[in-house]
Amino acid sequence: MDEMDSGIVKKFMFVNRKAPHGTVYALEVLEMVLISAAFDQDVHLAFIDDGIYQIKKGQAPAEIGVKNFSPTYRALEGYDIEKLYVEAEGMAERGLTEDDLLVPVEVLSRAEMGKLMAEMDVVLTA
Amino acid sequence: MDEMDSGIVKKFMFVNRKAPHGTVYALEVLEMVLISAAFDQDVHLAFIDDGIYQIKKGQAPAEIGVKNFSPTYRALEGYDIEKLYVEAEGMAERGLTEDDLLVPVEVLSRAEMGKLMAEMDVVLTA
Amino acid sequence: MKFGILVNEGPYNHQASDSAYQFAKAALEKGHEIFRVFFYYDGVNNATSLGQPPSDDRNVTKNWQKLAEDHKVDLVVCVAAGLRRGIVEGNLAPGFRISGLGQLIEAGIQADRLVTFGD
Amino acid sequence: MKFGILVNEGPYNHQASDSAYQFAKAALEKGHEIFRVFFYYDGVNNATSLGQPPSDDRNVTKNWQKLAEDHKVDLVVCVAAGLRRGIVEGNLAPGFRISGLGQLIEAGIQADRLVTFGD
Amino acid sequence: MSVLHTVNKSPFDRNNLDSCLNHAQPGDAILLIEDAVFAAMAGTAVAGKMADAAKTFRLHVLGPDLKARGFDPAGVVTGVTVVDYGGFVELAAQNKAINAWL
Amino acid sequence: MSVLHTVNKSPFDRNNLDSCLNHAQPGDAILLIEDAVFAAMAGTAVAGKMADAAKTFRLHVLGPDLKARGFDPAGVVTGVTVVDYGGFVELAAQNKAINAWL
Repeated sequence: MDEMDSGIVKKFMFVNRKAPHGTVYALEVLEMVLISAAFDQDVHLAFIDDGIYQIKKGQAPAEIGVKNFSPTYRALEGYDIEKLYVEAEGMAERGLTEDDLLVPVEVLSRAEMGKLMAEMDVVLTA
Repeated sequence: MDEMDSGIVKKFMFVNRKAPHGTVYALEVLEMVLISAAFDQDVHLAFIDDGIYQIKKGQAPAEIGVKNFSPTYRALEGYDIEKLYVEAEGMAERGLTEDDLLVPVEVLSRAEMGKLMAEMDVVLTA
Repeated sequence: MKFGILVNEGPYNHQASDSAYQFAKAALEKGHEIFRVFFYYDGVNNATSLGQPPSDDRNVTKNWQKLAEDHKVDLVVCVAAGLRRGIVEGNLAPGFRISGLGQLIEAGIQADRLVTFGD
Repeated sequence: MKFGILVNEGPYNHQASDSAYQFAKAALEKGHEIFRVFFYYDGVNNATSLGQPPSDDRNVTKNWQKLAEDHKVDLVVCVAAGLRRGIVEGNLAPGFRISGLGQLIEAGIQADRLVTFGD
Repeated sequence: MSVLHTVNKSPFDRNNLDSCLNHAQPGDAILLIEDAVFAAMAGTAVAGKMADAAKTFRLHVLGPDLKARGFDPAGVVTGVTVVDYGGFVELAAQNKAINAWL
Repeated sequence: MSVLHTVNKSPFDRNNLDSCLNHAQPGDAILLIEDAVFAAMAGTAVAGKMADAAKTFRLHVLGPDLKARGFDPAGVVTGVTVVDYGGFVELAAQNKAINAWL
């Protein structure tokens, strides 16, 4: 793990704006997030717009022949990735509440989310 | 050309909803349209939504390193493809008029476009 | 009834090819005929013989191949779109064939219905 | 200044890789350094050795290769995304190398700026 | 004879559904698949628009795509019919042409 | 230190630009590239929104992408600055992070 320990700690944010299953981005962003855990960075996950659907409870894609990767969001805590943020306005627009989400998250207003994003050093969006 | 002459003539419509250059669809739809000319079908081209940008005059993609295929729309007439339709509402939204377009087209209202689409046998969208 | 199917996007990145496959399977189960599946745009990437998706995920290319084996479905990859993107005879998965765009227009003419799946 | 570049989409279907290439070229011309270009999602398709676009169009893969030759730019294809989509050592264009996703995170850490191009 | 329109994009992200609703003819069938299924659920910002659309069009949603995304087919907007892939095939067969709003 | 936001999708087709405008902080730079350059032109249905946005953000558009699509860089909304790829690089260097609204 030597090469991963650069001594530099940056604020990383993975911004999820896309729904799961219709495209691969949600799944492959999750793979990025898991790898990032090995680098001891300050990792943040934001779920805004259709990205909120990624952490909807009860996903069951067996009939569409696609892997159900949503349980992996629950495993993030085991990788010390605990800074998950969801936007309140986006949830309301989609008729969703915190009870619909499969992981504990911090609910932020759009204004708060914008301020948080502005503090980041590296923003990865998909 | 024997296999192309099935004796069946269908109403084909190629519906263009996407802008050129940002994605390849406009270019590859045009390749479809050119091939369709060999099959003696009743071919229609519709330009709606961002598809209208495909026939904007003055395209010059040299600096982005991409081929300028827009002159091909002018060549369609030589293939007897002359039924080109553009939606009025879409032009207005984008601040465009018929003078901005590089080929002669029939301008239809959204309602007329919907009715024309309903007459088709085969609709190819991209 | 004879269906033609057009697949506009590559595997995994978009659900389009999965949806097309599920549609084709359901049509065959109902006794319909699949006249042809045509792969255009990034859809040509469905035909790569080199894909190795994780073992716990579906293999989109294998799904298509099985459909071709079991029901003799004609899987046609556009030659021009394939050349652009590096899908050629050398890495074409068995069960697919490479041909011209005319095969799509022909499917539009000969099939009773043409169904498109894309982005 | 050291730039990292992330390319999310394949060649031709989206302008993303063209934009990334133009950005990289302009950065080098201004005397900046490109720490790494990382190809993820369908971006791995930029690295195919089998693409043959029409002769009157640009060749996106060759553009990247020339950048690597002239400026020793590190072009890295994600191994997992490549396996899924059929970009492997056997069809990897010279100038690209295959490695893990950690190389992207490293670019985020080591480069002064990370710029993403996608759909 | 009527047309089947398919829509596969989220109504919160893209204009595909709006463009479809603006061009489809009264009595046409519309099928929401993939990321468009979000438009079928009650309680969203577009639910009112869908309830209105159900008066003009025959609205359907693909159940397997709803379930994949964690939504209960019982919670769709009134007037929307849930179908499986077999139902999708039937809709394609019963209408004279299929217009995919990509 | 401010952020550079890039937007590459048409404002008539997708919500990327709106989401960017809703999250960017006053003084941030926004660069329209690829199919987002349509938002920079005067006379469109979104020109008023862009003129407003120019009061809060430093708005830029990529000239080569405008020209590719047949638009005259002279016809952009007041307050929008036209840059080339070199200008894009400078914007990326001058702001502390780049947020691509994909």
